[in-house]
Amino acid sequence: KTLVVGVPDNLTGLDPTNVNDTLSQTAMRTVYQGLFGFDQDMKIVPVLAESFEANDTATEFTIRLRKGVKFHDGTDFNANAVKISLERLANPDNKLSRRSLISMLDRVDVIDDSTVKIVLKTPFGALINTLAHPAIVIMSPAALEKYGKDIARNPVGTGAFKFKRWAADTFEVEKNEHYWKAGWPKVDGVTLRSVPENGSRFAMLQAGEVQYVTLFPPELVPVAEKLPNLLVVKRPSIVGWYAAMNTMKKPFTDPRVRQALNYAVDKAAYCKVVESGFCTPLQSPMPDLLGFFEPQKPYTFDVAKAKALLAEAGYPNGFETEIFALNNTNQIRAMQFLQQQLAQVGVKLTVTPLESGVAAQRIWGVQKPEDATVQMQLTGWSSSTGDADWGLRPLLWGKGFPPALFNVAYYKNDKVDADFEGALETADPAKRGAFYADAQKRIWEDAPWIFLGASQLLTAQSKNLSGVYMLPDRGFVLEGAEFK
Amino acid sequence: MSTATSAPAIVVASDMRTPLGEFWRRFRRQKVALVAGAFLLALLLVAIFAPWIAPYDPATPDYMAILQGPTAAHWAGTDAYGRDVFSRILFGARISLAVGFLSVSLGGLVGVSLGVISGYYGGLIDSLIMRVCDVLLAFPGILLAIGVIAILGPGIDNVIYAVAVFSVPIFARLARGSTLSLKRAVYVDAARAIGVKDRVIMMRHLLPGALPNVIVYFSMRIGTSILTAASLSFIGLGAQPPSPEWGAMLADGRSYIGVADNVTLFPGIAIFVTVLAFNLLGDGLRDALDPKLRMA
Amino acid sequence: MTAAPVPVAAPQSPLVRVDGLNVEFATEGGVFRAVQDLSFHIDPGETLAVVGESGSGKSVTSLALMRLIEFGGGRIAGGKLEFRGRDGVVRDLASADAQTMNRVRGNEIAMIFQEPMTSLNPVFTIGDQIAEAVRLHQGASRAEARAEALAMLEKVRIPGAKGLLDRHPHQLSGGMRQRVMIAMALACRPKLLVADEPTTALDVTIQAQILRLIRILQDEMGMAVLFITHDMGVVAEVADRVLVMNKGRKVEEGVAEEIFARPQHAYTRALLAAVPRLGALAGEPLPRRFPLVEIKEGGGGAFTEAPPQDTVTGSAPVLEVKNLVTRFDVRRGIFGRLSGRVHAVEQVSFSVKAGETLALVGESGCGKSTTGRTIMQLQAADSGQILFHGRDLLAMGAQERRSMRQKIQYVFQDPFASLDPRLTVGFSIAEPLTTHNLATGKAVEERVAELLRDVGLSPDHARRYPHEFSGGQRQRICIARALASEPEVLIADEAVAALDVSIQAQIVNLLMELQEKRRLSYIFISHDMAVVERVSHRVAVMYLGQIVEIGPRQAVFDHPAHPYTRRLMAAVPIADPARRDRERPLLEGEIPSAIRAPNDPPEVRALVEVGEGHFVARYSIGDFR
Amino acid sequence: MLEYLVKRLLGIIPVIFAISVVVFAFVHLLPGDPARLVAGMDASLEDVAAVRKSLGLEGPLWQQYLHFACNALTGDFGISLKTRRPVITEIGERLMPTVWLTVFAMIWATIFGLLIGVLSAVKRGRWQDYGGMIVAVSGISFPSFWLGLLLIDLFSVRLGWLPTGGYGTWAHFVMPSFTLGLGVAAVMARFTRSAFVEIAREDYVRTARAKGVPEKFVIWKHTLRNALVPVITMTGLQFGFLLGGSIVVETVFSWPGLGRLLVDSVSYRDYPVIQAEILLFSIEFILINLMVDVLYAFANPEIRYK
Ligand SMILES: Nc1ncnc2c1ncn2[C@@H]1O[C@H](COP(=O)(O)OP(=O)(O)OP(=O)(O)O)[C@@H](O)[C@H]1O
Ligand SMILES: Nc1ncnc2c1ncn2[C@@H]1O[C@H](COP(=O)(O)OP(=O)(O)OP(=O)(O)O)[C@@H](O)[C@H]1O
Ligand SMILES: [Mg+2]
Ligand SMILES: [Mg+2]
Repeated sequence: KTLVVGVPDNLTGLDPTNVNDTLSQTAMRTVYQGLFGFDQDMKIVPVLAESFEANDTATEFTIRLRKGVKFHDGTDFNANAVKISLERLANPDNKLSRRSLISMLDRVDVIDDSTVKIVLKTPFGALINTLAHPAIVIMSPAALEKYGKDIARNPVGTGAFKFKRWAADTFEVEKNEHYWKAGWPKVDGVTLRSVPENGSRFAMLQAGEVQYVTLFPPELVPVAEKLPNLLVVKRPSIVGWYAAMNTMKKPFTDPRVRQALNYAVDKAAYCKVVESGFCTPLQSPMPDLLGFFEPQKPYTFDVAKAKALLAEAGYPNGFETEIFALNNTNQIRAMQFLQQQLAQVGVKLTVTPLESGVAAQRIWGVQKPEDATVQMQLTGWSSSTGDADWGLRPLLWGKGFPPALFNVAYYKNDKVDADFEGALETADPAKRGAFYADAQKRIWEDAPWIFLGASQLLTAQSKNLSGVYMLPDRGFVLEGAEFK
Repeated sequence: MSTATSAPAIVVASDMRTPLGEFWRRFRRQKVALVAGAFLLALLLVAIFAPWIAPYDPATPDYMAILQGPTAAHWAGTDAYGRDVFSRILFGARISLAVGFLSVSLGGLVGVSLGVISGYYGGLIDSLIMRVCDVLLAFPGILLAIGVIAILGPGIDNVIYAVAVFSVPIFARLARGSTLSLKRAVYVDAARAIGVKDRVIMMRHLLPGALPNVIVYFSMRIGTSILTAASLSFIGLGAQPPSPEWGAMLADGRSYIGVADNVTLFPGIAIFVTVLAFNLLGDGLRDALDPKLRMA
Repeated sequence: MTAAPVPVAAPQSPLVRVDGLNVEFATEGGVFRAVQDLSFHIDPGETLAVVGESGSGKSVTSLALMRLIEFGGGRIAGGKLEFRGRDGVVRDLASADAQTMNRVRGNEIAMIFQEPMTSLNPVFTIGDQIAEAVRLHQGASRAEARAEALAMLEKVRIPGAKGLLDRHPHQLSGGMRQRVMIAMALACRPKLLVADEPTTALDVTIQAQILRLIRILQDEMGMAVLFITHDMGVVAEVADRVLVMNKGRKVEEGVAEEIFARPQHAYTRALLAAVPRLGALAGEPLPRRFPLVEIKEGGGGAFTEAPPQDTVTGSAPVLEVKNLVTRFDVRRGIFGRLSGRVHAVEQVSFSVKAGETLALVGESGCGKSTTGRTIMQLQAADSGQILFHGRDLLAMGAQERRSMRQKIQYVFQDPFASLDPRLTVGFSIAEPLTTHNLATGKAVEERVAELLRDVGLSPDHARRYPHEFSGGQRQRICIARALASEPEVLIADEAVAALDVSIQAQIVNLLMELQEKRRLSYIFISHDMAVVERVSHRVAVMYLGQIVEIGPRQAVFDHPAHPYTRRLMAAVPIADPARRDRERPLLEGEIPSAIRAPNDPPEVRALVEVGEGHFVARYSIGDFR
Repeated sequence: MLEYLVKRLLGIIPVIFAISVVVFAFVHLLPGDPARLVAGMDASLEDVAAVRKSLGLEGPLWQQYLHFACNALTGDFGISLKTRRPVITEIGERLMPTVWLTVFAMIWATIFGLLIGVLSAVKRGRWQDYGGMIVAVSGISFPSFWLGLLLIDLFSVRLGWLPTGGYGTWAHFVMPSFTLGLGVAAVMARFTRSAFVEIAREDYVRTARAKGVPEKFVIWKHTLRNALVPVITMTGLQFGFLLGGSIVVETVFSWPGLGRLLVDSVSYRDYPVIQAEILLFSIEFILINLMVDVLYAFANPEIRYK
């Protein structure tokens, strides 16, 4: 039996090193595997690796590989394949969009057939996390040789499924009979069908045309739960939602204003209204599933306090400002919610949903921070490496103003910057933890964002399906799928 | 009594009528259209006086009353923010009527003018205008709208422009068609023989002849444009929230089909009834304006 | 019926017996009775002509007989329509069911309609349309029906019948279409042919052909004809018996000769008096108005013959046309290659003095209207001069020419079509005034009222719409409109052709009265020789875009010098059954076309003077040499 | 006739040229940098620059246009920025589903539109007429996404008769083509009705009756055949509407068609795909209208012989 999965979007490509959407990467996880991966709780687990050791300065990592693994084309997985795959990605000439993940890679040394040593140019404490990123996969050197650039259309990996077809809106893989995990996989194949409309995806599930639906709309949960043969699974996520305020623009230059807005928004209501309750308020700038998470003292919902702070900052009657986000239902809903909440403290918010290209233009089209037209922007972020570094640095680093990175709040705090940089220079978890704890505290106090919530991931599936689960970064694992 | 035989017996109309009165007299007999017109008038009043009529503010949420079905307090229930659907429909009438009516009027005005000019002068002007219309027609309408909104930014007025732009070519074609046939009419020659200027001929003698067809299409188009606005909302480019535009309400509410049907049902009914009324009114107007029917 | 049953096959029993027919229409103002208590009969093989002015219920009667009236919103409210079918059974069609009617229609009773241009379906071929009836009623196969259609086309003497089968109606001229209609009607050899004004829209020569044709076919097939017309000349030509209708009622019925010789009813007498008779003014040089008849209530009437009218003043022409040429290019193909030219007006010269009427006569397509339209600048001239008081219109600037427009006015053939149906007639009449700023404000209204009075209407008519007037009134309105800008020359293009005889007489009289009052000059375009005789001082005969004969009316009518003029005169029906000559030779063929190859202008030579001011072409033009 | 066709085909060339310029300008006028959208939110500056270079988005616009136009003439529309597959492949995969969907929608919309229109006209002013009107108005006042979801809920989920979406057997066509065609059916019905009412007054219809043609032939042969002439023109115009309307329908019924591709590529600023697709739409539309004109000429002999 084939598992059919309903997903909201289309894949963008079949080369995980050259795509940047979670869906394509997740889909390719059926065909390709990396050295490491995540389990359900975002904990690192070895996949094609068996174990690793790092030196103290976090510049050299020795990794022992799993033996007896074969690529779909019948060739052996070995140290050489790892070397070729990693160096291919790190080579700027290949212009692969995921290169930045391991741009610090110097070289990969083959120690023996099943051992490699990864040498970095600069210390990078988060390397193992990075290696678990779905973009960093091991490809068949023979296939790379054979297909060259066309590898993007002919993926050959070590995964539980072999690539079969990708056309228009369906992606199909079939069972890999020689998979290294004996007895797996338990289904004959997997088909991903892109079904953009929420209602349609749900209908397909009810009609039995698909057995698994990701990103299930929260508002439909009560309906789905009433259906006897359906199961709704709720999982925590590392997707945090926030509304960035441009800290270089009045009135957001004043931290009191930013804090006031945080007090003005009822986070519990946010979760209830926007996410139909499937969400937890953020307790730190990053979601709690990321490593080195430290909870902070919540900004409790307190209109009086918010008003007082605003008055103190010189805005007793509030002010007018604008928020923008993408034009999908959820983000529009969230903006509307903020609009209503902030109205209570006299802040008049204009809501502007933008088409993605236009939104991107507003964010990335800015060369100098003072030219930015952003006042507030609502967005969500998930650290694709599952690590605190990528969960904070792109968004809040002083060197990360657009167009370099995604610091739309134009937030710059030298102490925080130092924390980020320090944490990257060591592989010692304790040291890194200290840096991130400090950073989280400072950011929380500076409040460059209205901290909203971490949404839960909802999936719905037929009751007779088991073994599939969603990862906190919105990826999902289909390898263990099994029908009862 | 004696009469000249050759004088044919004419039944002299008893009451003397002004053109407007005449029109009204014929229109009055279109009972269905009258009802439709009255409804639209009422709707217009509702739209204007919405702030005084509506029981609730359309934008104020009530998180204690989310997604309720119709009750005595909320006649059409509440939506996902606990806003009163009925009040939103009343307020939404403003926007939806504006979108429907203004966009089509704008498109119709430009289109009909172009069409009449094109048909009357013919030749190079005609080819030029018609080719431009071809280009506009060939360009998928919704894409044009996306473009307009992407370039001008979101907002209800831009939705109106967007919808207007792609109404133009069809109106132009309609008007051109009837102008082509009307300009051969003897009365147009008669006007020219008198020395009436081209501009006046177009305005006075050709334009009114194009109206019956235009009106039918106009009334259909109003529906289409309300829906186009809805489709734009569907892909997230419609009216700016929290505007209670009917199409946007439908688009928003579609996620609750099966959970809270009232959220989509009532705006749906509002659109349906309004479009129906426009069509019935359009039919009535057409019939009242049609000189052929007058003779009957 | 109370009478004893009529023997079914009695030879003398009528084919149709209409008894107490009432037809109603539901209108805005309530029920309108278009035909009231009408009774008549038609014997096998005879021709019954139904006459009466427009709106008298002729068409309604015929449609009721065919039971087609239901489809036009009417209702047979009472009476019997007994029809003796081929099988000898007498049926009352008034109560027949749809199936029976479908069997009768087209099969036993066939119909020809007034408008040949619109009565054929534009999307089907001629062959298909004729064959359809055959297949429906005789169960013939496709091929048989087609063969029959061809046979019928040959029977109606269309040249090149075979080629016509696969043509569409728009490719045929009016005369040809009417023949196709006849072929279609006769395809199933009906026992009764209902012909509703079959020739009204046609030229005299074509009309003569069609009338002869119906007559011949009727004799061949032994069919009865119900012939509806308002043209007494036609009646005299075809009818065995005549039924006169007025306002939906029968006024008089009788044998044709009797009716013409001794009309019993005053209405009939008035009708006959209004009929223009060719030759009425033979021997008189000047035009004269139609005699007016006063009907006294209860019958009896007085007859006043009008005096001759001498209005020509001065000797310098008001309007002079010299060597006027108007051609139309015929283009074909991708790049619009010039494939031919219509020589609509070719080297035409004439002049009109103040108070003079020049008639322009000729068959359809000979270029009369184009001449008028060119003078009006509705159509660009290729060459020539149009001199108004000696100044060339074609050489003037646009602005000046526009202002000249008010001095020359045009009255179109179709009074209904030439008024914008969406404007009140008052507005239409005022349009020339406002356009040329001849009056403003209150003065406009006064002037309109005055004009309406001048043409015999009342000022409060100004607020009505064209459709609220009768044809004659509309034509008066058009005339009022033309007079609004105080013109000196009025071009009347078939201005009375569409009107009933009685109204035609009125309008002609009105025009002449205005001429007397205002010394207007007229260019009177017409194909009706009898009317032309009444109104004109001089006549120009056109053929293929050229003037073949021009001269004083008396000279041209009494001594037509050109063969074409003679043929034209011969085709005019004579409104007197005693003088009808059914054995006149049937004219064949269509009017030759004025299209010629691009660089092949026809030969034009100077006309030869044969009498005082009487010029004739003495060279070959078209078929005439 | 042939001359006419050739003339029309030649007339297309400037229109297509104009469209190509408009499309190009339009696409580049849209705010948004494709390189950034392709590279992703968390890409670094150098990544973005690399992507931009690899996409050929450098150099002045007119050069880019010439490049695009010349390649397009040889049938090469470049590589999709998003999937890096040839645009031809991307479009090719989705062309037939969209074409079939449009054609099916058109066919049944025409049939139903004509039926309803004729019925309304024949029964003018009676309940059938108002019934027809209500059906027609429903057609233009139910947003297709709503109707689509309701249909899915009824026929797929509750009754299980039809698949919810996707492209495949005839069963897959039923709901999408219905949803898509309803609006067109409505317009067709209304226009058929008014054309029919007008034609029914013509003299030649009376002539047909006078020949003894049974009523049903009078309606379906003599009247409708003529009423088709104006309706055909409207049909051509409606195709444009269908192409636009299919975006929503394709989304709701997860139909792998061009409409969705278009929306996707617009939000991704996938220039080559947008350009190629709009060009394709335009050519399709123009050809359809050409076909319609030919049909029109066929239905209308007066034009056929000109
Ligand atoms: N469909 C109709 N509805 C209402 N009234 C009608 C209708 N058809 C004819 N009439 C009226 O019936 C009367 C008789 O009309 P009919 O057509 O028989 O006149 P006619 O004698 O044939 O005139 P004409 O010489 O102009 O053809 C007229 O007053 C006309 O207005
Ligand atoms: N606009 C035009 N384009 C081409 N040919 C034309 C045009 N107008 C008239 N003709 C042709 O010119 C010739 C003369 O036409 P015109 O209308 O002057 O004839 P007419 O004598 O007035 O005929 P009728 O008695 O039918 O009114 C005809 O062969 C006609 O087909
Ligand atoms: Mg009649
Ligand atoms: Mg003429």
